[in-house]
Amino acid sequence: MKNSAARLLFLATAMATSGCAGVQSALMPRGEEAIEVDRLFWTITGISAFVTGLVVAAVAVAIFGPPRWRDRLDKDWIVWGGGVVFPVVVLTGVFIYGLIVLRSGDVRAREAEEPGITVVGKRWWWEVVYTGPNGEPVTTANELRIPAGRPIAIRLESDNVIHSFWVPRLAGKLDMIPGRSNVLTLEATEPGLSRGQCAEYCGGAHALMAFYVEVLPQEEYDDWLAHEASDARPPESEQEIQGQEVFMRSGCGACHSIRGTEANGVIGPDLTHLGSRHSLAAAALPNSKAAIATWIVENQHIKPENLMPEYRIFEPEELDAVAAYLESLE
Amino acid sequence: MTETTERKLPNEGNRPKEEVDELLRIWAMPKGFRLVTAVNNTVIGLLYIGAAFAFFIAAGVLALLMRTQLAVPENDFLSQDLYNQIFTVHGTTMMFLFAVPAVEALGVMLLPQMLAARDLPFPRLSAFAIWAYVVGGTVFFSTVLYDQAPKGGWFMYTPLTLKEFSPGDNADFWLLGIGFIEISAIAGAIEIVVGALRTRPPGMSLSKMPIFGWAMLIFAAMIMFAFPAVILGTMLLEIERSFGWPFFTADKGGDPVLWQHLFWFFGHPEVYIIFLPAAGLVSMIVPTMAQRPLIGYNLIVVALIATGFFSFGLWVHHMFTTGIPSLSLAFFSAASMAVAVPSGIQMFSWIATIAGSKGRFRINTPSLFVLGFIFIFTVGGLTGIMVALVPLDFQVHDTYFVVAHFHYVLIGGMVFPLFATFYYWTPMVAKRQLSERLGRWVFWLMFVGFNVAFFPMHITGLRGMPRRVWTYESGLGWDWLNMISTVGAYIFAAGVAIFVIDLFRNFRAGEGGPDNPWNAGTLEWLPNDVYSARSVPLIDSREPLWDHPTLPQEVQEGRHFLPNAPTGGRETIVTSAIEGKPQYIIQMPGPGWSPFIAAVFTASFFLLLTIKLVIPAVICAVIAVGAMLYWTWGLDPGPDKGEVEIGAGLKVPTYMSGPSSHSWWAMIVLMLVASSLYIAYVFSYLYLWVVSPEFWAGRGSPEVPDWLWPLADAGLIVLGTLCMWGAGRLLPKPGERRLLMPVLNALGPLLLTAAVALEIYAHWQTGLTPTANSYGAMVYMQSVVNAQLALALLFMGGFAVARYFAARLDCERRVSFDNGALLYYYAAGQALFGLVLIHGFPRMVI
Amino acid sequence: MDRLDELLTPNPKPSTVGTLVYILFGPILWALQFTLIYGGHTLACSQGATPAAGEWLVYAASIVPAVIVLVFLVVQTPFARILGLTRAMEDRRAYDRIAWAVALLSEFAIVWTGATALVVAACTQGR
Amino acid sequence: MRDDFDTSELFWIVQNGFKFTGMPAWPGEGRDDEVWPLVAYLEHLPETSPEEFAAMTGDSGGTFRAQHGLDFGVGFESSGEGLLRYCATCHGEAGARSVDGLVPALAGQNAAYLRRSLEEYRQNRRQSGMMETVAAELDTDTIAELADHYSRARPADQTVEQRPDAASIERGRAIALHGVPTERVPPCAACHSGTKSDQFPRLAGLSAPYIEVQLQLFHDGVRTQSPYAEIMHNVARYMNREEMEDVAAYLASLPPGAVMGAEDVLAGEGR
Repeated sequence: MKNSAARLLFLATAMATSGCAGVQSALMPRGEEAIEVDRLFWTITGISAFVTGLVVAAVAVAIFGPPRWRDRLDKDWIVWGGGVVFPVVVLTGVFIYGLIVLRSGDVRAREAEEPGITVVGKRWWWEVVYTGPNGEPVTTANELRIPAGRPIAIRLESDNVIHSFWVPRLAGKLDMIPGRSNVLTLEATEPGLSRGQCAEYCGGAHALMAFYVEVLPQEEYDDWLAHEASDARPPESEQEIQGQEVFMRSGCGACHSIRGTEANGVIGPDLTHLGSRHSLAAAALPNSKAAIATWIVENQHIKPENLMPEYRIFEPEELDAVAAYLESLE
Repeated sequence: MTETTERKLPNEGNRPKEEVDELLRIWAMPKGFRLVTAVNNTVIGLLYIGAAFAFFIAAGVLALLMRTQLAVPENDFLSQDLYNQIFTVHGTTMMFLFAVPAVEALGVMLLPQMLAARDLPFPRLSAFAIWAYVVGGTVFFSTVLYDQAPKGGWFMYTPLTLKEFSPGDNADFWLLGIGFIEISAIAGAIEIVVGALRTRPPGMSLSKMPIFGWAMLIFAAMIMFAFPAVILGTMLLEIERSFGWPFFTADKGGDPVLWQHLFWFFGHPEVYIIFLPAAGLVSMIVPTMAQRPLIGYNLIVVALIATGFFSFGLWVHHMFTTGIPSLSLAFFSAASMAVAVPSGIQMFSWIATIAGSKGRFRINTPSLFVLGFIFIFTVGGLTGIMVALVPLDFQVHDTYFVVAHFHYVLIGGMVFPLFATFYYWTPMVAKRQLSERLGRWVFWLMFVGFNVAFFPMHITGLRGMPRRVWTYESGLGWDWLNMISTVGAYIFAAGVAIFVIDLFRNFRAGEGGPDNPWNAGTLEWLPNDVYSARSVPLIDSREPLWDHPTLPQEVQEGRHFLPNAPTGGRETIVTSAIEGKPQYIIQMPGPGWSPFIAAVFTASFFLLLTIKLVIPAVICAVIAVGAMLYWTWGLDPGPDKGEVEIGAGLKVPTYMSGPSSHSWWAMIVLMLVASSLYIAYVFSYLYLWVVSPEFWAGRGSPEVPDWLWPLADAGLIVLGTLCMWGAGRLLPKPGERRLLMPVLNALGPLLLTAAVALEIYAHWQTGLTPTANSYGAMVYMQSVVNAQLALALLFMGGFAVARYFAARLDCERRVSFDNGALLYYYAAGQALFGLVLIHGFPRMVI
Repeated sequence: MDRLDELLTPNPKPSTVGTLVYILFGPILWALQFTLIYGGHTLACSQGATPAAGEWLVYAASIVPAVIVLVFLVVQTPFARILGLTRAMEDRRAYDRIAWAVALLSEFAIVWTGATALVVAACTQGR
Repeated sequence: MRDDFDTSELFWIVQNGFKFTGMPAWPGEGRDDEVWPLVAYLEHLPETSPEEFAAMTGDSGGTFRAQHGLDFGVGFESSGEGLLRYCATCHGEAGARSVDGLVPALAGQNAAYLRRSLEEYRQNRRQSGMMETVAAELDTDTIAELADHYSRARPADQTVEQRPDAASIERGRAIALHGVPTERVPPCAACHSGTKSDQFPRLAGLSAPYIEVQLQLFHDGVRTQSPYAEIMHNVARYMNREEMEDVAAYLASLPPGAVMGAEDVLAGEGR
């Protein structure tokens, strides 16, 4: 038992000192709900450590303690006191604290605006629909941007299996259930990047269904949204022009949309501003020209069972051009 | 340990030696391949626990494969598809094929010994349950070897497991495997409820029962109420997969969350179903090691009862993130708090008992495992309180934090006590003890390995790692935590491996070990043989072996009750449920092929049906039913043997019918199971109405049939009930004939069947179809539920009629009839209620 | 009296079901309350009840069983008599104590569950 | 023969070949749809007179192969006539209709697609017991010339004999032009409209049975061995039988060479 106590201590220090890798860590909160839960967590962790210590100490005394101490433990009242009174008092406190945190979520939800953002869970990616500056729907995918400092309501839906939307640094998770529409309020405290991931097992490539959330200052957010609502940037270089031509004639538009072109498919992710995103394929790959090309021809190896077929029909130069074109879509 | 005082014993003077030979002959264990015909609880129990442990090892190997895959980020040791299959099979096997059967096995093995009963009241039912479990479990587990395993997770959430997203038979294999566990769990529950309440030794009132008896009683009661929900759930899921009745499809008014409710209404109590018996075992081991009675026996009983109840108020805490209103979540959070208190009671009761040991508490392998359990379970319980706090659960739900939590609770709460049990009770069933030296190695490796493997997972989860992922990206802060967990898993496995080696080296089943090596106070440590204790002791305290050191000798000399076999066959004493006063003798069947054949062919039937070989399946079903009929034909022996003396001049009957009989009690238990299933159905009906009222009759569906239809239906049911009542009144005296009786007895079930058919037709003629929407599916599902009972009653009716003509049914020898009649009255009540619900509710809400 | 004589002496038999109900009295009321408020709250909200109505439903459904269990905790004996426990039955005191302590735990559970409505608003998803 | 084997045994023999007799297995793996008609034919054979047989095969005595110039090393130039006649036994003369609905008409088809198809048959990457044996005999140049020939041929105006149900055509048109996004079925026109990559076949005017069979093969994963087929497999796997029939009906109703969707205006006016 001594061993594990030492290990606990070691792990706790290690956890506190190692840092940077917290882009998906609930212990490095950047949102109101996450911060409140973090506080709740550390409080109850403290209580738990105390209780564990108490139990270990009591067992140690019961076995090894001097007879006088052991006699004190050998009583009915220990069972009543330790087993009934103490838990009831502690649990009542902890329970009320939990309810208060729960209520503050309700308060935040009331302050949030009507949902302007809908996230739809797909297999295995995220469709994100914003309400544009003129009230029109603006579709994008696999990345969420929200303004900092105010509660934002996000509608969560699914048209296939159950997924769960989770950005640990901002708030707890909420499921996306076919036939239902759940609303989650996010209130980010400061600008910055967070990673989120599907938390409900959704079959196949569940492990590779992640996304980034970029929190922006309000003005930057407004600018970004206006840009996002605009049509795709037309190709400029010769390679980009060739890439667009290959893209269009090869039927990519059957599933993907690039606003401002004839590609208007709705089955796969919208690619209008693909080049400006942090990642590809629901955070399965970093976003780069090379990665785009690899994805097109080898996606079933990178993300098995994903619903896009591998497009191994291009000449190397065509593939390069398509990748260049897609990367240029900022 | 009080001084022995002279007391009156049921039998004074010496008993003839032939009695022992007679007992040995009657209870002889079948040899060789005939071992599969054995029905005795010690043999069956050992086989049962062995099978469960084998599944533990097998599923543990899968766990090691997963830990190997996750040791480093972006690993490709296992493919995505295989990993998804493996974690599904690991979870399903550990929960359904290891944990529940293992504790049930301990119940079957230890309970009769602790109650000094010769056997449990329904030995063949136990045999059937275990064989169905072994065959079904093996088939289920082996699917992972040929890439056919289910991959929807052990919780099988819809719609992922519907045909659209899970084509192929994989998911059906899950449903198949679970079907067997449902059958064997219910069979076991019947056995244990009736066993704990009715086969206690004379004088052992309810409040003198060993704590393990209480734990098993509550365990069995929980199975009665929890399992039916998942039975209904699996029925709905299989019907939707096979026939497209949309219970879970949102577009047609179903709801995927309905599955979650049904699954977790079973799934959460399930955790306590596993934990309570283990806690009961600890409550048996601790007093022995402390050499003093348990402090707070009453409070531990309180804790067991309270846990049993409150655990039914927790199921939504697996669904905190589904978007249910926050006040509803708060209710479940409150119940989760309530369930924590009883655990505290038990914990401090054990600590106080340990403290009260005269001299020092004995530290040996069993007690080390108990101490390990206390530490691990405390940590698991505390993280349990964390996940019970709704907002905290929003963060940690479905992450590795939860994986850590429930392994602390389940491995800590069940596997450690189980290992303590292995070391503690081995002398009772084996020729010698397991190695104490290796045992310490086993403990320390398991304890250290466990904590190294699972403690870091708390942090992994908090750092954002979700569950059920086959790979993860490097650099998210999970890399070295996962590596540590993997190392820990291998250390843990090394401990288990040493245990297996020890088992092979030292474990030899059979009699001959020391009788009471730990100097324990309870009856399982009486000298015993295949027939259990020679005579059934008279009980006046909770630790009879401590209070009466001469008891083993008295029992061995046959100076207590039933020192012989007065009916010439297997038998045991039945006592009253509360006070433990002797009532009668049960005559029990001996070894036979029928339970084995029935089980194997039942398993084959379901298996062949799953892979859609219909004709062989039907053949298997016929054989299985035949074997069951053969088996039941030999029961209900009748009062021919008259009354016998069991000691102290007490003469008791050898046959009982009516409310005092054990078969009546078993039927009541079965009715409670049926009614739980029906309540789960009513819940589902109302639930889907709340979710999608727009599909209900008169809105999205045709109007309900005219009033005349349900009235006619109710008429048939009432008429059938009168037939059964009349048949009961007309049971002839032995040797006489009353032809009206079998006519009425056959007519009753036929009328009920007709009523079910009429109900189906009534809805069909309105144009309602079961595939159209959730309303239609639910309306016809009601008839499916009733038809099950009607089918069972047709068999029972036919059986009773056959027995009438074979002159095996009369107004004294009447149990075959009574069982059918009891079930009939229940079924009639359920069907009448169903008419009110199906025809009345839509009219009410329009 | 010797144990054996005690066992063989016919006494008025306590009611089996009654004894079980007596022991389980508290939890049964908790189960009723829990079903009532969970089902009632869900149903009321789905039928468009106001949050205030939902909360009052919870209070009402909690106070009644809480009071009944409280009465049980204070005076157990009449309950025992009604449920058919006999004065002379074996270990009557043990059953009384078990029933009392289980009822106490149930009282906590009822109060905890009912008190949630004091803090959390009814009928909203609250996220 | 009919006395020795029943239908299912015949099927098995044709599908798997006959060991030690030199009879090979059916080359088109997974093409049970090809095997069944042959079995039917074999069952019918004992009742067929030599004259009927000759009429059916167009064989008047000499070796079938030599007559049609189908020999190793024989270039298109020298035997072009014969080879084309051989193709025509199934596909019909260029510009005419094929002899059976299960066989596609080739006139006006994209040359690149035809070339690729024959190459795939030759390399056992597309399954057909009929076409694989034929393509095995062709060299790259011949394939190119054949493809060129057919792509330049003007498709005859094929009137559909049996007018399929107009509602079915309308449903098929919706699928072809807009897909069924909720079921993950993309629109056919995105690739096959006739204006896209010439690697994609033109589908307008192809017979309905042919399209249905090919969709089914894609659906069942029989046609997946080329990168193109893989893509099409991913489309067809989400289609049900009825959708395939509707799409086939719509495509068959179009005049050969038409651009899919271009009839929009016409159809709109008609209504």
